[in-house]
Amino acid sequence: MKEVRGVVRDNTRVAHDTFLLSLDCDLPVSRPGQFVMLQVACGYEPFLRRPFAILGNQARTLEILYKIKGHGTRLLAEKRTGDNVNVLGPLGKGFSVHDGEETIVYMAGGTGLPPILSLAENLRQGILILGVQSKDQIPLLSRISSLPGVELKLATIDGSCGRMGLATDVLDDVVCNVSGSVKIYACGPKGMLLATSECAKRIGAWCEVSLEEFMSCGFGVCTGCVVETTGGNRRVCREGPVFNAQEILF
Amino acid sequence: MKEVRGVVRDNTRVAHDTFLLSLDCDLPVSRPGQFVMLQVACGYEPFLRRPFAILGNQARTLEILYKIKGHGTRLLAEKRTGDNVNVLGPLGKGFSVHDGEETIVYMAGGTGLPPILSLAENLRQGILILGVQSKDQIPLLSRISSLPGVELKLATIDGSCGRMGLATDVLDDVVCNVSGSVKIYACGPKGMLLATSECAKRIGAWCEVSLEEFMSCGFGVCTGCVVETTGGNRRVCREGPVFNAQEILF
Amino acid sequence: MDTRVEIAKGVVLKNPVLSASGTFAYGEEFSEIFDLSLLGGIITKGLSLKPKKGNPCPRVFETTAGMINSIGLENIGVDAFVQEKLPFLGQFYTPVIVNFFGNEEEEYEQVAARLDVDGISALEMNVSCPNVKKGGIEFGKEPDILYSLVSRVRSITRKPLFVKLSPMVKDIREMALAAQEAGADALTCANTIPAMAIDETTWRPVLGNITGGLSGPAIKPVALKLVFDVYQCVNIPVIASGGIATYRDVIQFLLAGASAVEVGSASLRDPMCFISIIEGTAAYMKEHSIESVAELTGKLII
Amino acid sequence: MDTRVEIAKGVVLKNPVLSASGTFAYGEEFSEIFDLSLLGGIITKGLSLKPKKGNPCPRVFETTAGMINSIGLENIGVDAFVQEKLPFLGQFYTPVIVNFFGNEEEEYEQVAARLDVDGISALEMNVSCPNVKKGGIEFGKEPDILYSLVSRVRSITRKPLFVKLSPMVKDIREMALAAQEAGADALTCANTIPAMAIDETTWRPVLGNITGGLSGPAIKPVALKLVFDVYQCVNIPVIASGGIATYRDVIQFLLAGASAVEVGSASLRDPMCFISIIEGTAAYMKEHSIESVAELTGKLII
Ligand SMILES: Cc1cc2nc3c(=O)[nH]c(=O)nc-3n(C[C@H](O)[C@H](O)[C@H](O)COP(=O)(O)OP(=O)(O)OC[C@H]3O[C@@H](n4cnc5c(N)ncnc54)[C@H](O)[C@@H]3O)c2cc1C
Ligand SMILES: Cc1cc2nc3c(=O)[nH]c(=O)nc-3n(C[C@H](O)[C@H](O)[C@H](O)COP(=O)(O)OP(=O)(O)OC[C@H]3O[C@@H](n4cnc5c(N)ncnc54)[C@H](O)[C@@H]3O)c2cc1C
Ligand SMILES: Cc1cc2nc3c(=O)[nH]c(=O)nc-3n(C[C@H](O)[C@H](O)[C@H](O)COP(=O)(O)O)c2cc1C
Ligand SMILES: Cc1cc2nc3c(=O)[nH]c(=O)nc-3n(C[C@H](O)[C@H](O)[C@H](O)COP(=O)(O)O)c2cc1C
Ligand code: FES
Ligand code: FES
Repeated sequence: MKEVRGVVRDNTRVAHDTFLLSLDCDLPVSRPGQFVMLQVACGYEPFLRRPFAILGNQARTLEILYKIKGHGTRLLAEKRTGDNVNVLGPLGKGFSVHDGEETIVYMAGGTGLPPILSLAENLRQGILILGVQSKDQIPLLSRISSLPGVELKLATIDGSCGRMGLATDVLDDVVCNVSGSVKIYACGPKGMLLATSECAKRIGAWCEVSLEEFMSCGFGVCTGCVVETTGGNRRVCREGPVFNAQEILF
Repeated sequence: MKEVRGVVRDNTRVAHDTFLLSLDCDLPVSRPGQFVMLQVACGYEPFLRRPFAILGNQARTLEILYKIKGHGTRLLAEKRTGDNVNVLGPLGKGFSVHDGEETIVYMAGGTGLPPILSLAENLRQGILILGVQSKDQIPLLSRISSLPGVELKLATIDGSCGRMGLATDVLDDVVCNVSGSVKIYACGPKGMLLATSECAKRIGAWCEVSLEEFMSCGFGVCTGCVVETTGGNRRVCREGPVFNAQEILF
Repeated sequence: MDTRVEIAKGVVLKNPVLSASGTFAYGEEFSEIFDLSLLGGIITKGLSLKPKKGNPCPRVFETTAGMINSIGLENIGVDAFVQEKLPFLGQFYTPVIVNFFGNEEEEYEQVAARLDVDGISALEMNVSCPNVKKGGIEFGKEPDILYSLVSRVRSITRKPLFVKLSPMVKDIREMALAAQEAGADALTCANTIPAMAIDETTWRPVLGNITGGLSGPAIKPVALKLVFDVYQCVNIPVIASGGIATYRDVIQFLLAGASAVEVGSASLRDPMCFISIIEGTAAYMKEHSIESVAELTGKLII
Repeated sequence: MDTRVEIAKGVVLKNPVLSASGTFAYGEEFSEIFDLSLLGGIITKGLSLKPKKGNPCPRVFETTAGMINSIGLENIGVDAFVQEKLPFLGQFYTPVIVNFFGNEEEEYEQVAARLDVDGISALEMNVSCPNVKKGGIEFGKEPDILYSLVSRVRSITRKPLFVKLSPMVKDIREMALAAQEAGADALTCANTIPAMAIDETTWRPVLGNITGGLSGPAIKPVALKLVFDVYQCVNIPVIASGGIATYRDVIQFLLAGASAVEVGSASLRDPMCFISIIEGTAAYMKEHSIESVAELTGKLII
């Protein structure tokens, strides 16, 4: 964990309400699933930093893929090339390293895409299931679909692209068709994580989920972001955001 | 008094730390000495509006000449062409109409220039004494010095231009040399207003001063900006900012 | 959909949005920019028996998302109000609620007595004043002192009587109950929070009076809690005050237990905010098919 | 120029800037980004006799220029602290002040007794907890209850004892005097202000615990007034807490009467702010030729 200055190199809309931010920034080495806390305001509006998954962190370039949700992300979208953004990170524990024989299945929903994409870009194997509302909400489609070794499967609620329905519907199909054991990595809405975790349990797959909680500090000092696990309270920002799905008391 | 939307047409530096702001804005007719309250922030930083004298208000264009003092004026200086600035005004009472035979002397110091310049541009006669720290702090010099019917006399503390010393030093000279009676209009630091008022009293001249007080509302409802006068408390924003100098208990 | 609310017997507001005392003067200035008949009601600047000069300047200081004031209750006095200001306010189709205070119980009684005139819908007692006879402790700090004060004023006037509570107390519920038992018709919750500002460049307090009261969005979360606490222990209406600036704030305060709200500091920065708050509240009710304010008051889901 | 300050007998801070309790955990995380030996002192998360799970989530909500928390005092318990965390903190050249609390007087005594070990410079008692034996009223609300509690803890420990006062009381001076008389060595002024937040889209309280405590820049003007009031009535050092985020805030609180300050919420948003606050304070003192903190404490010009 370090506090470093980021300088906006690029901040471009890549889908409906979704932006890709590239910062020139000397962040220490990170792993997929870790995140940063960005200071989006100069003053106190908003008062706290905002958490974002690290999409890329190479060659002194930090990549963040974010969706406009409220005031903080709106301010972020107003940043122009050359503006400063203070960065605290890398934070949390990332996904566990994969070195087995299993088929990897990635599950991504909504703002859950960035950490999953980061992991898939790193592992370069497996099946990536992405669920969104509709086609125009898929960011970086060409980047995702051209990922070497990774097969992309889409699910849209409105059926505008890929299968009509939820990412978890696709998951059920996929796990039926895979021979051998499966390892699942998921990030997205709570409902999706719960369904994914239940599916994993059913088929006896190893499953890691990355959680989102409101974070005031992001580095473990306030215990504002705890989640109940089989081992008691755990700080999402410090012991997570990635957890073994079976430990979470959803 | 109306609340109107202003749209920045131009916002240019015209002297050290001093900017000229032109707003497209449908403000009701105003008179010299009146002012507006500008909403400089979208959120609550700062919370309150900021008061500025009306320099010009013609042809749907509101002109404000302002100096950077703190956070609010810094934000104002960041406004670009096309940005919105909410305007409340015109506020307060302006200078009294001049229709006598007296020689008019205008006294302006620091941020006190705008209302005085507005009055001089309106009356087109008299002697304008402007006191500043040094030459590079004089905004709109060509506009002021080419004012038809108005003679400009400068005083700089560092002697870089005009007479070295205070505006009130120049005033003492001027009133000695004027034949006939004198009418003085002044705006600037309290010390200058006090000295001007005493000079006026000595020579029996009518003297109006425009005061500055911290203003939270600017339209008379909070009584936060009162000044003690011979007639009791008066709200600077409502009964002022222009007062007969002899009524003020400095 | 009906935004009206009866805040005391016979006092019907056309919507739950009132001006707060001390940020609306006596209505004249605001009447220049919008029609005061649009308001749920008007609460005027606090009045004392004699005109009051108030505190030395500076009297106001801006803070992060708020402001501190130490106006010192400057006002024109009750008689001048009744003669010079009340007729003006009578032009508008909205209840006039008069805020008042005293330095001792007798002064409260005397002011209340003089306000027993036509054109005034209700009285709002400011009890955050030092009791000069009791060593300067605020009337609003001790339940028994408050009970005694409110009882005395209650017996003097037949107007609906609102008691505006002080926020900085041990337990606001005690105070609310004392005021209710003494006959208050509604409770305003709450006044400004004692505060101060210091200029580190001059080493002096910023305000001429050294200390003042904090208001504005900064204190909203505190006011919300006070309203929530008071609502649960009384059976008279609660009027919220503290940091209200948007219709969302109104809805939140209604859910916490308020029957109406007062807008103070926010209207200093943005006098037209009354209109957007009133319209926003009505639009919210419409959108959510809420038929009456009562369907919101205290309806927080816990 | 000397930024050191002796906050209690034998407890010398190298500068007047302390971490606040509950926003610094037990120091490990902050130690990853700066050398904790730079701090005036460390105040750790509040400890109870047994580990405590705290309140349901959400536990934190952001407000205008501040935040509300209802962590519910989650902590690892006094024994785990002494065994697992204290040795780590012992590496740094800065006093460790341990914050603690209880649900009844006995628990305070028991925790204090277990903290009578090497490596702890002083204890800070959080008295904003409900007294379960006395119907849940906070210890910090009544002078006699506070006096009794502090006296009992005082007789248990020889460590310097700081009492952290509740802000929401009738008159903080009564509480300050009670704590002083009972033997407190310093007073921390003050804890968070009771507050709440409501989501008007769900009609529910935002926090799992319904209510929480407000902190951050929004409350600074209130904390400044409390410190000012307390300083004038006691003769033990006052430690300020509430909204401190810059060195200018530090100077203002020192002028109001503080001998040291705690930085809480501001360090959640900006963990490195400790460094800029400490450096800024030293630079201010140097620039103004102030030889010692004592030349600032309480030196407000009135
Ligand atoms: C570990 C982690 C990683 C994340 N990574 C990404 C990412 O890579 N890309 C991305 O677009 N978003 C990501 N998010 C979510 C992102 O942090 C929030 O969308 C953002 O903070 C919203 O800020 P705002 O000021 O725009 O919204 P606000 O105005 O604060 O709130 C708008 C809405 O968003 C919710 N929200 C606000 N803050 C958070 C928060 N910290 N966590 C969850 N919900 C919140 C609020 O409850 C509210 O409903 C991540 C969150 C976490 C916890
Ligand atoms: C009737 C009136 C007319 C004015 N006309 C002009 C004008 O035409 N051009 C111009 O440049 N300035 C004018 N001023 C002054 C201008 O309002 C302040 O400089 C401005 O409000 C500072 O805002 P800020 O946020 O930048 O400074 P802040 O950060 O708020 O404060 C910086 C410094 O300015 C002082 N200050 C802040 N607000 C005021 C205020 N309302 N009045 C006086 N001092 C203040 C503060 O005490 C502080 O010392 C006028 C003031 C008044 C009362
Ligand atoms: C400038 C000013 C003057 C005030 N004067 C009075 C007053 O005379 N009587 C009173 O009961 N409250 C007075 N108040 C308190 C307000 O009515 C209101 O209760 C408080 O400011 C909190 O609400 P707000 O955050 O909306 O301002 C005053 C507040 C301000 C800011
Ligand atoms: C997340 C959080 C947790 C806190 N936990 C404690 C605690 O355990 N014990 C305590 O005495 N104060 C606790 N506090 C109060 C702080 O120590 C501090 O007094 C208060 O937040 C005001 O200071 P600030 O505005 O600098 O945050 C906590 C505050 C926050 C924000
Ligand atoms: S956000 Fe503070 S501990 Fe996780
Ligand atoms: S600033 Fe409010 S009355 Fe003048």
